[in-house]
Amino acid sequence: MSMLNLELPGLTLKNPIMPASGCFGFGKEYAEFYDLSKLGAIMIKATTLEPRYGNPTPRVTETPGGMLNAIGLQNPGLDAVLTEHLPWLEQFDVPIIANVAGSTVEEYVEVARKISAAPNVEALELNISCPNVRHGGIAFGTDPSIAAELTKSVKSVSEVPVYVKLSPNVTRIVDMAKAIEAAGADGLTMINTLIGMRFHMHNAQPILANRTGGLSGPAIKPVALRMIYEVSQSVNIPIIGMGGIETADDVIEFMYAGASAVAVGTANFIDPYVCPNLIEALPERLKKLGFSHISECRGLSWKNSK
Amino acid sequence: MSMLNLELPGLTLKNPIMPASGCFGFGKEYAEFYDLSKLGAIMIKATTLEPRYGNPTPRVTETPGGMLNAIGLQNPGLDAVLTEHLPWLEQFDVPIIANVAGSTVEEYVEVARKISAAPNVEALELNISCPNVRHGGIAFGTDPSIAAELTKSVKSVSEVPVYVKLSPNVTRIVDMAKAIEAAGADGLTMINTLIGMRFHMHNAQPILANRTGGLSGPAIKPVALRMIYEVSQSVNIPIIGMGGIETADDVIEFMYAGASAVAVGTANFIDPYVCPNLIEALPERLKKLGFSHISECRGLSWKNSK
Amino acid sequence: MAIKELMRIVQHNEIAENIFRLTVQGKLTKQVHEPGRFLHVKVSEGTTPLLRRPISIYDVDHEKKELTMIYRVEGQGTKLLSTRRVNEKLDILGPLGKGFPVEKAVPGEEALLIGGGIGVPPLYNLAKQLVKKGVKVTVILGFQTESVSILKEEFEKFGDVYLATVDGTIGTKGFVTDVIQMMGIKPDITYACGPKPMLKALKEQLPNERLYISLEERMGCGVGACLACVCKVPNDLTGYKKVCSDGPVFQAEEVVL
Amino acid sequence: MAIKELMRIVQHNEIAENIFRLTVQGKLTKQVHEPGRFLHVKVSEGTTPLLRRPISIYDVDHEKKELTMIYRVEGQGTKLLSTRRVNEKLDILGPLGKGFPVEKAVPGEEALLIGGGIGVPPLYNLAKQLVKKGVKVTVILGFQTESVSILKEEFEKFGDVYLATVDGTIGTKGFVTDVIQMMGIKPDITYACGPKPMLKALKEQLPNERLYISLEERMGCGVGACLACVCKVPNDLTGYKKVCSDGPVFQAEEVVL
Ligand SMILES: Cc1cc2nc3c(=O)[nH]c(=O)nc-3n(C[C@H](O)[C@H](O)[C@H](O)COP(=O)(O)OP(=O)(O)OC[C@H]3O[C@@H](n4cnc5c(N)ncnc54)[C@H](O)[C@@H]3O)c2cc1C
Ligand SMILES: Cc1cc2nc3c(=O)[nH]c(=O)nc-3n(C[C@H](O)[C@H](O)[C@H](O)COP(=O)(O)OP(=O)(O)OC[C@H]3O[C@@H](n4cnc5c(N)ncnc54)[C@H](O)[C@@H]3O)c2cc1C
Ligand SMILES: Cc1cc2nc3c(=O)[nH]c(=O)nc-3n(C[C@H](O)[C@H](O)[C@H](O)COP(=O)(O)O)c2cc1C
Ligand SMILES: Cc1cc2nc3c(=O)[nH]c(=O)nc-3n(C[C@H](O)[C@H](O)[C@H](O)COP(=O)(O)O)c2cc1C
Ligand code: FES
Ligand code: FES
Repeated sequence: MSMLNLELPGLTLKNPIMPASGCFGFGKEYAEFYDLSKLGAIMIKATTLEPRYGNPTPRVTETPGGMLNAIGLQNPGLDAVLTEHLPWLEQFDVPIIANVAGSTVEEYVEVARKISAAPNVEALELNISCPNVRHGGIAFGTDPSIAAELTKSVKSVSEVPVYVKLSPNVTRIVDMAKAIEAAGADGLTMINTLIGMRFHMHNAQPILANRTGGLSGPAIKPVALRMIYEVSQSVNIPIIGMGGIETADDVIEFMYAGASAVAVGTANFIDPYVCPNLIEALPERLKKLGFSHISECRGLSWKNSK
Repeated sequence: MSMLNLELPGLTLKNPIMPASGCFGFGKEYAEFYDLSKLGAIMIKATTLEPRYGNPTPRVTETPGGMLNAIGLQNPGLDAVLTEHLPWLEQFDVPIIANVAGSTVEEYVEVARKISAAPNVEALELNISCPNVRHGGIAFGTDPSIAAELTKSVKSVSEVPVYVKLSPNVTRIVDMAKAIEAAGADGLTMINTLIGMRFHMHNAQPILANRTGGLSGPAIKPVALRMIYEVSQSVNIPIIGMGGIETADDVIEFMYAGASAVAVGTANFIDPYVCPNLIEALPERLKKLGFSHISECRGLSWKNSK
Repeated sequence: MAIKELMRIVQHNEIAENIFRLTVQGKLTKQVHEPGRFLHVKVSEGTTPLLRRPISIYDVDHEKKELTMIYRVEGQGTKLLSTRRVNEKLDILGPLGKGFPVEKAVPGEEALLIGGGIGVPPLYNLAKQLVKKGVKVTVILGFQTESVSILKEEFEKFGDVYLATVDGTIGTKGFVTDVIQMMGIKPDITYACGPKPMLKALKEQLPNERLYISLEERMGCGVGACLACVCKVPNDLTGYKKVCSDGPVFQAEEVVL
Repeated sequence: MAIKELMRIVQHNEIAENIFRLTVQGKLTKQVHEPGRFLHVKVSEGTTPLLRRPISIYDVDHEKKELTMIYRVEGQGTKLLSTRRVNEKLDILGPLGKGFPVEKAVPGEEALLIGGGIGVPPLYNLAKQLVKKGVKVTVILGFQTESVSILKEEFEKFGDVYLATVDGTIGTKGFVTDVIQMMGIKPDITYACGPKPMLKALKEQLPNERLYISLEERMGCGVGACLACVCKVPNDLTGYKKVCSDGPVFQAEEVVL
């Protein structure tokens, strides 16, 4: 009997491990390394209505224990995702979570409506860290009422459950989560990247062409854990946790904090086999810790102390 | 001629390097390692009106590239600081920046009034990350108007310039900085720690007795740099930068971002000699990069690009 | 005075399951006299783990300028330490803290030394110094099980050695406190190092005035500046002692366990 | 197919100022055929630096199962790499990317190989394969200054070698483009690897159709998934190529520099 299978809104997962959006493209590259059907799910790269080139290079740089990226929503656009990438992924027995992005509520709605109808898309993940062109470029994800409005609009057109991806760059993450839950979200994914910068020694300029970038990797793990701990106690929808996960112990730590499943981002770049390795390592580690199923770990940090 | 001397409101600095508050006690321990007169300044441990024991232990734990602390404002109280610690520091030729903390505006004001009158205190640093008991424990530093009110009150009683220490745990750091500048602050120090958590594998409980702790060290450097970059372009008061500084290159990177001087926290724990080592290493590094004085580095990242 | 030195590893080997003996050489050795002080060891060359690891001094050889530590692999830090090889340099800050007061024992008196688990090693140099001074030494060592029991032969040079293991695989089955009772040991002075429950039990069982205990606490700086490692003191709500600089060895009455 | 392997270091030494030659052994070698592909090397054992470092394959020895790289110490990552010692294991992902198309050169044709700085090494195995195929090889190597000029003797085995240095300390004073002009070289096919300004100049000077250039870009994944390393393509605002998987070698016409 599997120790790892899980049910989440819209998702029947063989295991709680999925690659995080933007860190796995549309799966093709990693399919060279292993059978994608092993994965719990796949969060595909953010999709916008039209194709986008994204930011100029350099798009990545490093920081202690982390990396900064400013890819900038480069993607082939909704049509290509619907006609090429999603159909290609149908060969695998794995649910797809489609990461939806846009510059306006209308764009999100349009992408959500069409992509949620794809046969292998079992859930949407709303990337609300995108700049909102109607509100002076301030991210949708930094204001609870704007995020709630967006959630409601997308929810009203989506054919599959909607998960909203929280940005950690806010004062009160719990307020964001509650507003999004109230707006009808089926789940949360968290955290997206922290905003950071690095500068060149020789010319004092920002290393990234976009100047700022998103900090990911082990460096942000404690921030992700704290936010998941707070949010999971304040909402009744499940959380897919992410931020610096590299090891089976990291996975379990995120579950303790309150996540129901996890996503792995940056670690794929360091080890392309990280996801199947985690899936393989988890049962033994769980047994050693005295669990008979991964779901027993969920929220144990706060369930115990009550 | 020195390449490192600087003038900031209230402060004549031999060099831009000072230990950060809470990472250097009141200087006694590090005086065993070197002459404290070498330092640009010393930011002493947060002082409250009454003595405080702080949080239960464990008070520290580690994260990739960083550490979490939940010391909890342990300090001997204003009277002991005024009668013991500050007089002891008078033997050194170094300006003291007194870190002021409290649970109410009144407590801050009382501490600020008395400590600012001490002969070797040349500036105050308002620690606004403390929980505000009148506002349900939400930190003073997460609301621009509360932070501004606090700044104004302290400013009205302080005999020395007032620097306000910004918390990074906010959605819009620039709004905070502008409100605090408008309230009369003479300078800013940034950043305080990010809030984070870690959990024990064997019992799922938070490792820190206080559950959450403040993330410091190299892991937060890119976040500090980004915030200093944004704030330094939006205000006209100087910034003392901090967050993961370990090397001379880190110091220069913070200057490029927009800091006028820097503070070193966690790195003291790893190398007690880090501050004098940085002071010694900086001139050569600056020369190699083509600078004749450290102040030339300040804000070069955005001055250049305009 | 504490100094920071890149000390050369001259010996490094596993002496029991996951327990390593590490000898380093350098001029820091000159500063080491009192037993029970500790070294703050940088185990990584990078930033993870970030902080140093406190490890007690097991023994010192002033002639060879060598310091020996004995440590157990617990987590990431000590695991990394165990991979460091002979002739590599190790960044060490020390000696730190206040050790066992040898001067409190009078020649001819009977001293009892009690070690639990990885708390055993710092008692070694203490025993050596006490015996040299003419103090009679009895040693009780407590372990979980035989495979991790260490240093029995080493201590037998100095006096009677009793063993206790939780599972009874070697020595008395039970705790060190059981041995004290069973053997009816009535020491003039006691020095102990081990897990907090053991120290608590000893504090209840033995007269506190001449009981010296070595505490452990998670540390930041190791030098008394960051207040990470405090413990409470009796009858003072805001008072405290710092394990790293006021301790790790305290007179039992000084601290609340 | 790319694999990930802990490869054993069999040789590692400094061959010029800050330039190292590193040979590793393992079964990954079997996958290496086309010249100009690269390895993605994990330089730290911890989390800093976090990402792998792309290093081109200099040469391959299928019999000994050995791969050689030549790299320059640039920053933190390559500095750390330079401290790794013989017999240690190195975590390597590869071979990655698309290399130089040997098949585009016809036996008897004249191929020009142009390397700039640390772009020189990947041309070595290319030259070897071209010569073996019966293609005539001419090599131009450009460097900043003599102390960092490398591999001249190695390339002389394959054909004429011209040197250019910016400061004139060895070879022609100036750039590789100056050498082409001075010598009136008219190659049938050209392969180049070096800094972007050099590649740009070549793209203007030489017929693009049979000019193959190897690009560098900061990488995340190295396998085509993260879109860190893209470059623009002509006449398509949202189109792009990925240096790590569509390249690093491109036909000059395919990409906008
Ligand atoms: C004064 C003193 C002397 C010590 N002497 C010895 C000795 O001689 N031999 C020996 O094997 N061990 C000794 N220890 C315990 C040793 O410091 C820890 O086992 C070690 O720090 C664990 O680090 P880790 O990274 O392997 O474990 P992790 O559990 O991964 O460490 C995580 C964090 O917790 C801290 N930590 C974990 N366990 C302890 C502990 N018991 N005490 C203090 N901090 C801890 C670590 O320093 C680190 O910051 C001593 C501790 C103290 C305070
Ligand atoms: C396909 C390819 C093949 C290469 N082959 C070789 C080779 O054979 N020999 C050699 O010496 N160098 C080669 N390089 C360059 C080498 O990858 C960089 O010098 C190295 O990554 C620098 O890392 P660092 O940590 O020392 O420097 P840092 O400047 O500290 O690196 C910071 C970041 O920038 C990236 N970076 C820095 N310089 C470059 C660069 N030129 N190209 C791509 N990323 C860079 C690093 O990977 C890292 O992420 C190649 C690069 C690419 C893309
Ligand atoms: C290169 C890169 C690209 C990313 N692109 C996206 C994206 O398109 N949409 C999104 O929601 N998150 C994106 N993210 C964020 C990740 O999905 C994830 O939330 C974050 O990196 C934290 O997880 P990690 O530390 O495991 O990488 C990206 C992250 C990286 C590193
Ligand atoms: C153990 C510890 C105690 C601290 N105590 C205080 C404090 O009392 N007051 C304060 O304003 N900041 C305090 N800080 C925050 C530091 O001053 C500094 O802002 C932060 O650690 C970031 O710098 P660093 O990464 O160099 O440590 C403390 C930090 C640490 C690690
Ligand atoms: S560890 Fe810093 S005070 Fe003890
Ligand atoms: S490095 Fe990730 S796509 Fe090229």
